[in-house]
Amino acid sequence: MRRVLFESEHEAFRDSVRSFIDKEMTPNYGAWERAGIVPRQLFTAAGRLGLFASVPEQYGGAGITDFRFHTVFCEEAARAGVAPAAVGLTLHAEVCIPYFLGLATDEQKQRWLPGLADGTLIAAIAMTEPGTGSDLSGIRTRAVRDGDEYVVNGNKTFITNGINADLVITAVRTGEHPHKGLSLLVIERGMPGFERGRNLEKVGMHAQDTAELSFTDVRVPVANLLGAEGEGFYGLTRNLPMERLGIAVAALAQATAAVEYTIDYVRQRTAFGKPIGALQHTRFRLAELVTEIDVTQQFLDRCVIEANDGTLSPVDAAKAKWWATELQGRVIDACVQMHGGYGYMLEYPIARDWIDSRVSRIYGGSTEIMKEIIGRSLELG
Amino acid sequence: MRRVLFESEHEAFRDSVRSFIDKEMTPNYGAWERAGIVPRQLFTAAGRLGLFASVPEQYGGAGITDFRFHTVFCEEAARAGVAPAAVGLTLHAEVCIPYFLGLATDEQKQRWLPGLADGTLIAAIAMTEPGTGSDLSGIRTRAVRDGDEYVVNGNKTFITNGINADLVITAVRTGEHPHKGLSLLVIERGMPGFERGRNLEKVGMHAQDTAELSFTDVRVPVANLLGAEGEGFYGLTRNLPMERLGIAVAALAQATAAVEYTIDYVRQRTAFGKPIGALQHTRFRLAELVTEIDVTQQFLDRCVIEANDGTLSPVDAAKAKWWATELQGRVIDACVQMHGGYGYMLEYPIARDWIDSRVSRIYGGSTEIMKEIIGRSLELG
Amino acid sequence: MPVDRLLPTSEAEDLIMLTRELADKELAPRADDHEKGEIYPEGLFATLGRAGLLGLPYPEAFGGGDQPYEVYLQVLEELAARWAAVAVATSVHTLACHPLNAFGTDAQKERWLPAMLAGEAIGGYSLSEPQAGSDAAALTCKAEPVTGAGGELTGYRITGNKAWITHGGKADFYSLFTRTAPGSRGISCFLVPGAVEGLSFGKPEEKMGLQAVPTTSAMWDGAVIDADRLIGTEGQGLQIAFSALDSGRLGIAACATGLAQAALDVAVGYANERTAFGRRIVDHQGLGFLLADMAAAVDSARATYLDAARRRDLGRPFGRQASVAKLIATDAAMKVTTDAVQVLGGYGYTRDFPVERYMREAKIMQIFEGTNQIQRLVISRELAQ
Amino acid sequence: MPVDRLLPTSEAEDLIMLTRELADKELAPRADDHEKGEIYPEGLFATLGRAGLLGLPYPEAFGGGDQPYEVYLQVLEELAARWAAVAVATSVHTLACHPLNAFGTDAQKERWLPAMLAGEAIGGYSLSEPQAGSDAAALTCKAEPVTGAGGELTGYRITGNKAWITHGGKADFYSLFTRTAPGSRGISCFLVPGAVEGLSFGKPEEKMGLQAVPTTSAMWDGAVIDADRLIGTEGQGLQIAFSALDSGRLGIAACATGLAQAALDVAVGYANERTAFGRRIVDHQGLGFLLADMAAAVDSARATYLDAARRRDLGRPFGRQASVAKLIATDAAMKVTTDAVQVLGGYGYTRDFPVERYMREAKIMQIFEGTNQIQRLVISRELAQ
Repeated sequence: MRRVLFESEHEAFRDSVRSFIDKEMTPNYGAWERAGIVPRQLFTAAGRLGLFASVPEQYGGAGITDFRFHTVFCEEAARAGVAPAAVGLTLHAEVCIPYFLGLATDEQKQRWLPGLADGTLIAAIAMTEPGTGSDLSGIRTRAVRDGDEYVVNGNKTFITNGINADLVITAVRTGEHPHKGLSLLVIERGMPGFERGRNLEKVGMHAQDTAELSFTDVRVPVANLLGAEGEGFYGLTRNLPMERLGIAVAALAQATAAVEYTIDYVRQRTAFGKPIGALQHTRFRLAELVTEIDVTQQFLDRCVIEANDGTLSPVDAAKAKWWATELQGRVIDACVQMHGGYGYMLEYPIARDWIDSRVSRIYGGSTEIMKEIIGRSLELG
Repeated sequence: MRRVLFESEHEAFRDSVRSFIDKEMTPNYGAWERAGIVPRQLFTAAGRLGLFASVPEQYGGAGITDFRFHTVFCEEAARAGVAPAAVGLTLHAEVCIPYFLGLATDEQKQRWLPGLADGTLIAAIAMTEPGTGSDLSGIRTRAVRDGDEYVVNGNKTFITNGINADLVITAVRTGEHPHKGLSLLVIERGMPGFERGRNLEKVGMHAQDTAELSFTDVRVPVANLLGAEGEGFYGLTRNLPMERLGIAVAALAQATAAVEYTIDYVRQRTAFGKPIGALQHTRFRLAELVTEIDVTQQFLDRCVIEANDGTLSPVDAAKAKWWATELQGRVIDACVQMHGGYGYMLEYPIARDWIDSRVSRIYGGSTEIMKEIIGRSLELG
Repeated sequence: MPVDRLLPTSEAEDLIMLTRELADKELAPRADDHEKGEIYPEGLFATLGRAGLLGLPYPEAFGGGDQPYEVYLQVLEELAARWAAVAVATSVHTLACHPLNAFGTDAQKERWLPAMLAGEAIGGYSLSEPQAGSDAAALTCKAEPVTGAGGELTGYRITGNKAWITHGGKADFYSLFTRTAPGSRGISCFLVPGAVEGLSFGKPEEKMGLQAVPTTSAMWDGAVIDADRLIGTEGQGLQIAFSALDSGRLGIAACATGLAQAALDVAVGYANERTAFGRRIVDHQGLGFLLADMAAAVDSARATYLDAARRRDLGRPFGRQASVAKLIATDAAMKVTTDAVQVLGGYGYTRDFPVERYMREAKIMQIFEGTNQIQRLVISRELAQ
Repeated sequence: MPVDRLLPTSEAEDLIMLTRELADKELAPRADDHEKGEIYPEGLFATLGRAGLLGLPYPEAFGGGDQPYEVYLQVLEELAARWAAVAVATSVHTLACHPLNAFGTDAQKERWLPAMLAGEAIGGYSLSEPQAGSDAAALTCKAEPVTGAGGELTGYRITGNKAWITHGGKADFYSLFTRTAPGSRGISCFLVPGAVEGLSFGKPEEKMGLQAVPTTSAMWDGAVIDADRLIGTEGQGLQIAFSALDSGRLGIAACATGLAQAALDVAVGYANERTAFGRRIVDHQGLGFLLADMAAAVDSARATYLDAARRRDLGRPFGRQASVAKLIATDAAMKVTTDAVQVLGGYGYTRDFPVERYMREAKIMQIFEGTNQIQRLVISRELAQ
């Protein structure tokens, strides 16, 4: 169905994104998958493309916060089959930078925003710990005040950009209260005692670095506190709706791309003397998939508009996140099946999509957590 | 999620509809269910409400074709638990009247539109025959030209408003070509040889009359031909997208109402000392249902806007129809389950919704036909 | 085409043949009219009893059939394929015989069991109360001792309301669970007569389906029953109820499978006859695959309940398997009957074909004998170590 | 906790115990490293062969185990629960022995079968071609007669390409299906050696899973094999292939069930240990119900393939049941393994836990031995009268 989301500037940006992906990403993608990481230069190139434009002009950005540009980038990365290499970029752009925009002091902004805007400083956010998932009250990494510094000890895991990151927004415990005892510290590359563990071996998403981090008596200046002490929980939760919408948008983009590959495939592949697209079952399955996608696209497009207006509720973002990622799983699985044996071979992009996409139902808050959020909002008793 | 479909005039209409339903429908609904039909006066009352406002002013209507009013009516009928009694009204308003507006000659308009507008003439459409479903090429009811008349012989079945109807738009065969041999004749109450069979016993939808019709040497003036001879197929298909969108809108409205009943129920009903809404499974299921509904609502609202603009494609209408009606089935079934044994008892509206709703996946073109339409549009081979 | 069954003995094969003949003659032709008219099939259960079908899994010594559950359940399935309400009532009757057979004294068994197993006395099961569905500890209906002149126990006075009684008001006896003391160990089981002063029944519930056999509430207004109608000991009621639970679930799993089989048969028959766009609709792939999934669901449901039944017959634990069977078979029945309506299109929605009734009948099977959510709770608790 | 199995004999129980011990010792500890490194487990199949696990459903006279399918498949399931690739290769080997056992002459059987059943010669199965998946009539690889000086038939020259060969390049023999004449009655079956001049194999396919055992294509470039390697008669190939089809599907159904069981076990173990919001996650109802559905799917898949196997063992028709079993079991495995990843959350997506591998392994089971769409086609054709 026709979409009413984009204006002409977004379509112009789409052209730039396409040529960026063709030139900077697609030729190197195989090498990045083998390396398990993208190079730092990809971030500076993305800065030139304008992906970090939400940083205000005085700090080197364009001051444009329009989620539609992000949507365009996700759609094109999915279409080109390089979505995993885009995850670190979008995390930097749409998750980390908003923390700085919303919480940093002027002094902090001057220190960090210019580098974040041009991609020379790469950001990550470290929330999850071994043994704690979405349950923030279980965070045990501890920051003890000592004069003008905090002394930080603890471990984090599943950190996207964990290897590349220069600035790690780290959730630490500064008090005992499950929520009010949490604060955010920006821990910088090179601080003594800050070690990166192994780049985790994952089922898919190989071009994206996901690491364990450890902190042993890391001394972090109080000047690196993001937001006030004890307001970490607020900081961590305020940006979640946008993060979840971003995952939903990427998930739907990938499902859409998968259906496009599959339509091409079933038109070409023959069985019993006809293209398999001529079989009624294939036709029905694809009819189902394009319907699901169309229906969901209109919903997400509305969410994007609300996100731009600042009215997107956490509950609606939770709906978008679980629905779109579960849809992505269903759709891509069906597309693999329509490819038959070829769908199991990694040379076909659909096979990679299948293993890459499994995680989207888990990160950013699992499907179960989303349902908990929505269910609670219904005040059932 | 917030909807952006309605303007203030629609909300004002919603108030009128609510009081109309409270006054005219709810008190009599049980009696209509037992009788298997609504009284003719309901149509004239609906005429006064403005439900047939698409008829131009010169013929007694208001000349307003805005599908949003129809949407409001469906939503309120579902919420009040009287949707089956609304089916005949909406068929008259949104399926039959458009045939006359689009195909009738001026002379025909003068004859029929005033009655259609005030509800004194009730319309039906007779397409399906015993043994033919959506396969129009199988129509066997025959109209043979004899001077200024056609002589009509044949049988029709599953005719909504079949008992109440005064004007039956009847698909007849005037030639051998599967499609170009079809024409539409308006057969009027009282024409000799036009008999109504039994009001069919259905699993649900008891307040709505669904009948078999038979035609034995019925002499119908050529002046009753709607559209040109041989253009019946065109006539039958041009309004299908709107008809299907109407079914989708009603289906989603009913699913929404079912979830509202169920939320009320689980807040009150206790098990093991707590409201069952406090059980995680209940919370998750309802979270799923409200998400599906919200996602679909945004899609249908876009379809309604496109319908008003005249740009709704047959393929998008097919998507809306099968998706919303399948969703309706899933949602209402889950709601019955959450009611436990009470959900099986007809005194609870959810039990009635369950049996009423099964047909929506069948009429107006079954789910399978919708998928065929969508699948063909993908040109898979 | 009859179901191709794996049966352990030739005697069992004969029993299935007999069941099919009887059911084709006595059940199938009457089901539609009785269900539409909500008319109780007077005398039908006596006929089933005379054929030996109402005491199948019980000892021959008391007139039972001494059949393993593997066979009894397949008989139930054949009945359900012709008339679900009769099969469900048969399952409930069989369940109602269980407390006496398993916990009664020899004297009690000799007195009552032969008539019950011969189907001369039809039974109902009365555990639920209006505000206590699957939550037996919340029961409030109570039985208080009545003493004779010498202070000896002569009977019990029963006061309170029960709900959801299949065959309520029609049955000759009920296995009744009431409270004789506070707490979950204060429930006792009684074999009570169907008619006694102070016992009355509500009007039949208006159900979506299974309308030929009434479901009612019961009002106990101080009715007094003899002391020897206590089954087991005072306070043993929940133990007795729990011991019957798993077997009852298997009964429903078998009924659901039979119902699904009937819907599949109608759908396949129709799809082989009806044509659209120049071909039989069974030859359209979209519909053929739907029928294939329906057939797979029925086969798999049957295999699942038989696995549980064989464990029961071997004396092995089968509680988890019974819950799995109830969950799988009733969900399958709901899906298969719903899809059967779809296969028949508009005709499926009319009362001219039985599939709409099957669909209405399937829904309750996901709900009674413990909703499928309760089954999931049982299974998940077993998984929690 | 080991699976509680219904087995027909105490010998079968011993066999299952032996399999578990062997698999715990030889398969489970090595699976992860071999799969990650894509390293073929040299010598492992010889070990399985020495334990008697590679000829289970074949006659004792030739060194087989003379076990019913009901037992053989449960052995396969136990293997699959430790290492799916090995179980699949075992199923393929067993399938590859079938043409010789069922259609070979006594002389052929005496010559080759004992080594095959003892696992001294491991077999592959070579039917598919690049452009002919489940469409056997479209095969183009051909075998042309080679004659000696006196014009007598001495061998066949084979030319063409085959695809999707499990164990390709590693196996000692292949049951090969090639064209000896046009049309569907022009396919013949040969028992060919794994190494012969003019036969080469493509590089292993880069698969999503089952990486320790290669899948390759084969290029036949005029290789000549002896005439006595023809199994059955010329043109009997499709008949032979079809006769093995249903048994092969049961093998995959058993492998899928074992895989699903393994995923369930990991998920249940994790859910019993991990806590969130102050409780074990198994005690959160949303997750408990998910686990219950997973357990029900596994139990039901097992019951379904065993029903088909018992029919085969009794000599009754089982083709439809085999398709139902393959469809139900592999769809269950996909669902259960996918949900297991979800239960483990982020950990499930890492290679630190095996469930991500299980999920990748499950996907192919819905595809090979006839995609599940083909199974639906088989079932729906059976329903079309």
